Amino acid sequence: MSEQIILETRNLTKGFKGFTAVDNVNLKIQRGQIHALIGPNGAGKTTVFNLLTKYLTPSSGQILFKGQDITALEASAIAQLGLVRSFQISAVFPRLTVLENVRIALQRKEGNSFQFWKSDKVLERLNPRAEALLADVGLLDFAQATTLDLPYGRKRALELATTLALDPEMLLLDEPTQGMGHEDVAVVAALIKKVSAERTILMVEHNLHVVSQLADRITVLQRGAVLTEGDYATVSADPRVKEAYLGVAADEEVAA
Amino acid sequence: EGISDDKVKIGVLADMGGTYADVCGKGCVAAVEMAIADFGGKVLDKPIEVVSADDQNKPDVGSAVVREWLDKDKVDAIGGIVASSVGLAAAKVANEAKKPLLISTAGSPAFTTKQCSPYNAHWAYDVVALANGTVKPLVAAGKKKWFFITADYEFGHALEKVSAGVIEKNGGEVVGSVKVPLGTTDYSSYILQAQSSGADAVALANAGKDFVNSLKGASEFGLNKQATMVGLLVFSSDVQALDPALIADMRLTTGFFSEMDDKTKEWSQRFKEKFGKTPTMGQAGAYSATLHYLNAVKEAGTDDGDAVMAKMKATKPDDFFARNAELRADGRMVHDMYQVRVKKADERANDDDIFALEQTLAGNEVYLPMDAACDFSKK
Amino acid sequence: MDTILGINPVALFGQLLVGLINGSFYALLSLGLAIIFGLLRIINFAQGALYMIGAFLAWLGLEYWGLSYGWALLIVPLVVGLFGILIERFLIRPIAHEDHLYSLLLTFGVALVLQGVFSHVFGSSGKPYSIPEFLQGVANLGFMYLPIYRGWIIVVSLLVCFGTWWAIEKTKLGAYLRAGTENARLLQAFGINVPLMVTLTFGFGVALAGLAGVLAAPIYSVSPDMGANLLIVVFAIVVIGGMGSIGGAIITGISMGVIEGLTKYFYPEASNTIIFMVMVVVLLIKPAGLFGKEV
Amino acid sequence: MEFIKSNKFNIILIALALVIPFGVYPVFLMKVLCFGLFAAAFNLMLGFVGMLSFGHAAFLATGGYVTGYLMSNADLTPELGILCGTLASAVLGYLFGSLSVKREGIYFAMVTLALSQLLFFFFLQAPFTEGENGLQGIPRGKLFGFIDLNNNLSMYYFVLAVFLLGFWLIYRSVHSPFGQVLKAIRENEPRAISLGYSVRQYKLMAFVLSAALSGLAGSTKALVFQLESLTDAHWQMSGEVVLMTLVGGMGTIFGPLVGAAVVVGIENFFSGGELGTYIHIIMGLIFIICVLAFRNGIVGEFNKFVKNNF
Amino acid sequence: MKAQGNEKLRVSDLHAFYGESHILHGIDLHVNQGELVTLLGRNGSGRSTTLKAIMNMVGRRSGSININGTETMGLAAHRIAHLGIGFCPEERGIFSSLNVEENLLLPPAVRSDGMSLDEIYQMFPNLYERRTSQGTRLSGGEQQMLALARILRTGANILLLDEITEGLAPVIVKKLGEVLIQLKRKNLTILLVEQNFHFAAPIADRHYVMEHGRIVEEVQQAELSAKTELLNTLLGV
Ligand SMILES: Nc1ncnc2c1ncn2[C@@H]1O[C@H](COP(=O)(O)OP(=O)(O)OP(=O)(O)O)[C@@H](O)[C@H]1O
Ligand SMILES: Nc1ncnc2c1ncn2[C@@H]1O[C@H](COP(=O)(O)OP(=O)(O)OP(=O)(O)O)[C@@H](O)[C@H]1O
Ligand SMILES: [Mg+2]
Ligand SMILES: [Mg+2]
Repeated sequence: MSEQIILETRNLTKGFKGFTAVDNVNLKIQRGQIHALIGPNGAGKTTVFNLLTKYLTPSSGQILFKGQDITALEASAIAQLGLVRSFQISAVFPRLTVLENVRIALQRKEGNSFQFWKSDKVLERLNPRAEALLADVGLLDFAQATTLDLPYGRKRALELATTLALDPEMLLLDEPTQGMGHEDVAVVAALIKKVSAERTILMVEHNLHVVSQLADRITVLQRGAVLTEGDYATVSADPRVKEAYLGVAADEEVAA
Repeated sequence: EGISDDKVKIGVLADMGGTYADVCGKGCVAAVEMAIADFGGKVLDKPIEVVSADDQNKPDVGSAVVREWLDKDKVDAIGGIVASSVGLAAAKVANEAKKPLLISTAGSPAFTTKQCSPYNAHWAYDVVALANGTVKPLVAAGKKKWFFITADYEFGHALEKVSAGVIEKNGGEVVGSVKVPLGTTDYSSYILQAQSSGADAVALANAGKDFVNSLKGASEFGLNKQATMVGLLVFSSDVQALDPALIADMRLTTGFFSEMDDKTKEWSQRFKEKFGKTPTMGQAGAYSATLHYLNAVKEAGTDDGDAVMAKMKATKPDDFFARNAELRADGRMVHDMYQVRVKKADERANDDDIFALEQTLAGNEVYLPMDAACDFSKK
Repeated sequence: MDTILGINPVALFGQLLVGLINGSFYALLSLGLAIIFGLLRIINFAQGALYMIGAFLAWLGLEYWGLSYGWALLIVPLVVGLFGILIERFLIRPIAHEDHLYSLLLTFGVALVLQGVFSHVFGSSGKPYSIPEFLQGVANLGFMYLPIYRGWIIVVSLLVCFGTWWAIEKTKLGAYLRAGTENARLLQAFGINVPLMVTLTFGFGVALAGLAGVLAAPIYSVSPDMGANLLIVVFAIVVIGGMGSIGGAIITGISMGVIEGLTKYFYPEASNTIIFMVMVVVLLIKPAGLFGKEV
Repeated sequence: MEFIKSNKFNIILIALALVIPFGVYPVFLMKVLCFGLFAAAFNLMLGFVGMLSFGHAAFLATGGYVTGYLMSNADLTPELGILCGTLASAVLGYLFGSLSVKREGIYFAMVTLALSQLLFFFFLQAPFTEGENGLQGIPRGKLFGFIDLNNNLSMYYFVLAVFLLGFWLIYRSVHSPFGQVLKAIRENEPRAISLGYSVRQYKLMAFVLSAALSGLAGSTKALVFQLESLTDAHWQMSGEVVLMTLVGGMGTIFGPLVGAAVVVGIENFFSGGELGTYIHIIMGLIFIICVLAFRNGIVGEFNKFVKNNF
Repeated sequence: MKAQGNEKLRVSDLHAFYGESHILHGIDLHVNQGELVTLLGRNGSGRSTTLKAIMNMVGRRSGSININGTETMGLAAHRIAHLGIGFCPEERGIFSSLNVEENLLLPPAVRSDGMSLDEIYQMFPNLYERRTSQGTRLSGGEQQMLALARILRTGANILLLDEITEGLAPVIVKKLGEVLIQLKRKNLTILLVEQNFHFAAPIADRHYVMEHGRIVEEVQQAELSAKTELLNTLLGV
């Protein structure tokens, strides 16, 4: 059973000066699923994310990834273990080319990143893999473009490709469709679906349309604590969720 | 042998714009030019030229300049030399090239002791002479308990050590001392320490701005009323930077002051006409040293370093500056020094009239005796 | 003399008081830096040179224009502040949108020029300036003699420091200043004349340096390089306090003065370095400084 | 043949460097090379990691003092002396770096400045540095035990070799896998962290590299002038290296060398004779002009001109 | 009423640049009093830039912008707000050195009939609860509420709102819709940049559609159903 659980939090708690933003949260994320975290504004979703990726230190509680206690590890160490986060804002290296962006991510595993005496030509052997990843997200034609010039949606796609280059076992996505036009939302949603094969994904998302399409399982947070958990049908039928999060007429929203 | 490159070239190295600019600086260049003009502008029918450079009080700059002068510009002798640190660095280069170094304004005794060389001619003064000249009479006059406020670097340490030796030899006692980092502006803590030590004389083993600031602090806290303040190295420019009330009646030692007698007045007058400012001890020394050097070149018939130095040491310098003087084998120019008192504001006839002569000190009483290791006549 | 454990309490009190005096002086200087940094995110390297100019103006005023100390205390900061405004308007503003490192380099250049001009014109030896008559004399505190003038410095600096702190932390104007630091464009879009505010604040920060210069003239030697070395110590204080923290600059300024005073008593050789050592220790424990916010 | 073609420019430069001491005073050239290397090392931090260190004088001086002291007292050959100086600077760079790379931008500049000031006072007071006097008369020694460096010309070629080595190392590290990571960090640091790079370690590594190469420059300079003094440790030296880099063009490979040549040339020109008091004013003005009008520096502007016109 | 009837905002032939890049290529639009008009378009089409250009927050501009009868092209940025205009930026612009309440009170009132603090806290109870915490410590959604509340307080009667529903939970989005309708009733003039077409469609009077820095279509409320097809191709709805 526990084999199935890739990420687990035990009584995860974070307080800020007398205010508890995350309150005894116990999450169990199953390997291979897309798990969504939703909840009203200020419920503590981003804080949970920040705790998981060490941008914040928990006040108490434990985080286990693949059975290993990672509560005390550094941010970069956690990424190296295979738990990788993508950002709410698009996070790319603007003055590198699209290909170089992906290569930076591939390069880390090469173990040559401290080698200042070698020519950067050694990185060229990463090109085929980088190109394959770009092809996956439909960016192959832009490989030599400077990232700065890409439109927003493509930057998000690039960011995803970069993240995938790390070949993470588990991805954390914080509002992946935020600020996107409808077209791009659909593209990104499809992309997430595509990469979720053989991967676990935990995402925060306000776009219920996306959540309903993608999520295998949903945890609803409210005031720092878990309100309920289940698949979309169960959760959206819960009157407490309707009241605190969806507002009364939630169904039209989803239907849209 | 004759004159190399058909001219005699003298380089003047000094701080032209920094802390010591007023002490030597462009005035030293003017003094050297004046000496050349007085000498007739030519030696052995060959022209005499002057080059000058700003060492910015940095040993690295000074030594690089001297190196370039000797390597590239064929300079035959080097004058000026203000900060001891720069002087010692310049000496290293000049000595190796066997060129005379006419040190007019630097005070370190090292030129004729630790780092002595047959090519050094240390002219106007050194700190030992100052300490002897200033401290000894005060101890004799009853100042027995001394406190030192010392600049925390080699110069200050040396000054304190020499002076403390003089004090103890003459029956006084050092009751305390404090080492103050160079460039400190606020002396209040150190003044407080001096105050609680119960000393009746407080010696300031520092120079320039450090001296000015420490004296200001002393008067602010009333230390100057409890104890006699003693400046161990005081230039006329320092005196002029201070409110006369703070420094009046301080006794100190100098190798030259312009208002001393007719000879110094006559020369100072001429210098002032040329340069616009009253000469300092260093500038007068630069003149005196240059003149002596040129005479030696003439008599030796060459500008070769060894021959000229030998001639300089064989002949006694004698002018308005160098009185009862000789250039010893170790390179020390021993001459009369003067203990003076700083005049009060109402005693001063003009801006330059700041010192009153108290006592003339014979050179061999105040300068260190020759260090046997530096007696180049025996080598 | 009575001593306890080899410590002479009378002398120690004296040193503490002296430390307090220096500390209030540091506070005044670091306050100016902290304000300018807080608002413009630039390190004003010219602050030391402007402090020097303040002292020189006081001296020039007395020497040539018959300007008494009291008037200098009022007028010189204004003149220096005005000069600062010119610097801001014509040198800093054109590069305000560039990386802040450039403005640091720019003010570094300004400092070099100012210092160079003053030593070229006035030479580098110190100029005398006496303590004004009404502040001369010493007060006997029992354990030491406190020169009245030093007491005066404490009073003036502390008043100015805390007045400024209050204005920035507790008033609406202060809220504008803090907001302007973060997003000047938006603040301006809300209807606030940010360029004017920036200019005036810079002028004020610089005027503080001018004021410190006037206060310093009677006790320190007035010379072209008087600001340069002091400035670095003041930088260290601002770093220890946490850059951009106004209260931090004041409190740290005062406490560093005291710590330095103690060092002078117990181990004078380290008095020049103690502040930097404190800085290293503080940075090891709190990288953002004592009162700074973690970024 | 291919090699010659693609390196035409470099080969011409090196050939020029080989013959130039016959026309120009070699000590001046050596000074330019030493400062050029120093500025290039500094530029590694500023131009390629985007961090302005205002305390690089510390490394120049440490290299110089250590080499100077060992050469004077331990009878080493020059190459070993220089190696020790370089290592010492690297160690110091590690210490300073661990304290400072946690901070960014101006904060970083201030922290490095204060640390180097601490070191300055240490050098001022420590007995082995001879305080104000500096270490004087440092022997140049015999390279590998048999090439006498007292001859300015052989010293020049040695300095040139050291310079080329250092310069090559900088070029290499900028264009290496490591350099690629640095570039990424400069572009977007939080993203680099999230990709699993321990950013501080990379910055620290770059800092140590830069410190070591600055030390190399300092060590070599100490041998050239046979003197090491507090000037090298003073904060104005830290400012000067910024100026050189800025004048030449930060973030360019050749900028620092050009900048060093310009600044050293100006200093040399003004140190002679009556102009000395203008030097600070001139330097300050150059700073101001560069910042206001030529932020790309000489080489940067040149590159831009070439790019726009050809 | 002014000569132009009840027109509160008119933009004509507006061009705007960021440095070298030319972003807006001649925008013409107008908003009447009491009207709610949206700017629709894809990412990067220049909607935010249009709002910023109106506030004089971009590099270079040309053309004409008339607010409340005053030509503002030559006006300094800080003068514009005082014409009665309030701007809620896309990136929210919450100040971290101010606490929530200070943030709320920061923009100077430009007219006298703004909402009171109490009314605002009633509308956004989250803000009341967190009123003493540092502005940027709020969650993303809370910051969004703060940014909007802040300009409601100033009494501005022309509002430029950039993606105010971004990152908000569905409940709050609904509530915001109600707030906007209320504001409209109070006769406020609103120019709304919105990604969420389903939010904007029912409450807006008119829509402008932007593409590549140009206005490519103007759609009246009544024509919406007729032009669905067109909107679909333009926006990918
Ligand atoms: N650093 C902090 N200091 C103080 N309070 C904080 C801090 N970070 C977050 N909070 C508070 O914790 C609560 C949870 O914030 P969090 O950002 O996790 O919410 P969220 O669920 O992501 O909301 P949203 O959907 O609006 O992004 C909020 O009320 C916020 O004000
Ligand atoms: N500060 C800037 N500097 C340079 N270009 C910019 C800047 N801000 C925006 N742009 C460019 O201007 C164009 C229009 O941007 P704008 O933000 O107005 O778009 P938008 O329609 O609001 O889209 P979004 O959904 O991304 O907010 C885009 O191509 C963008 O890349
Ligand atoms: Mg969030
Ligand atoms: Mg936008």
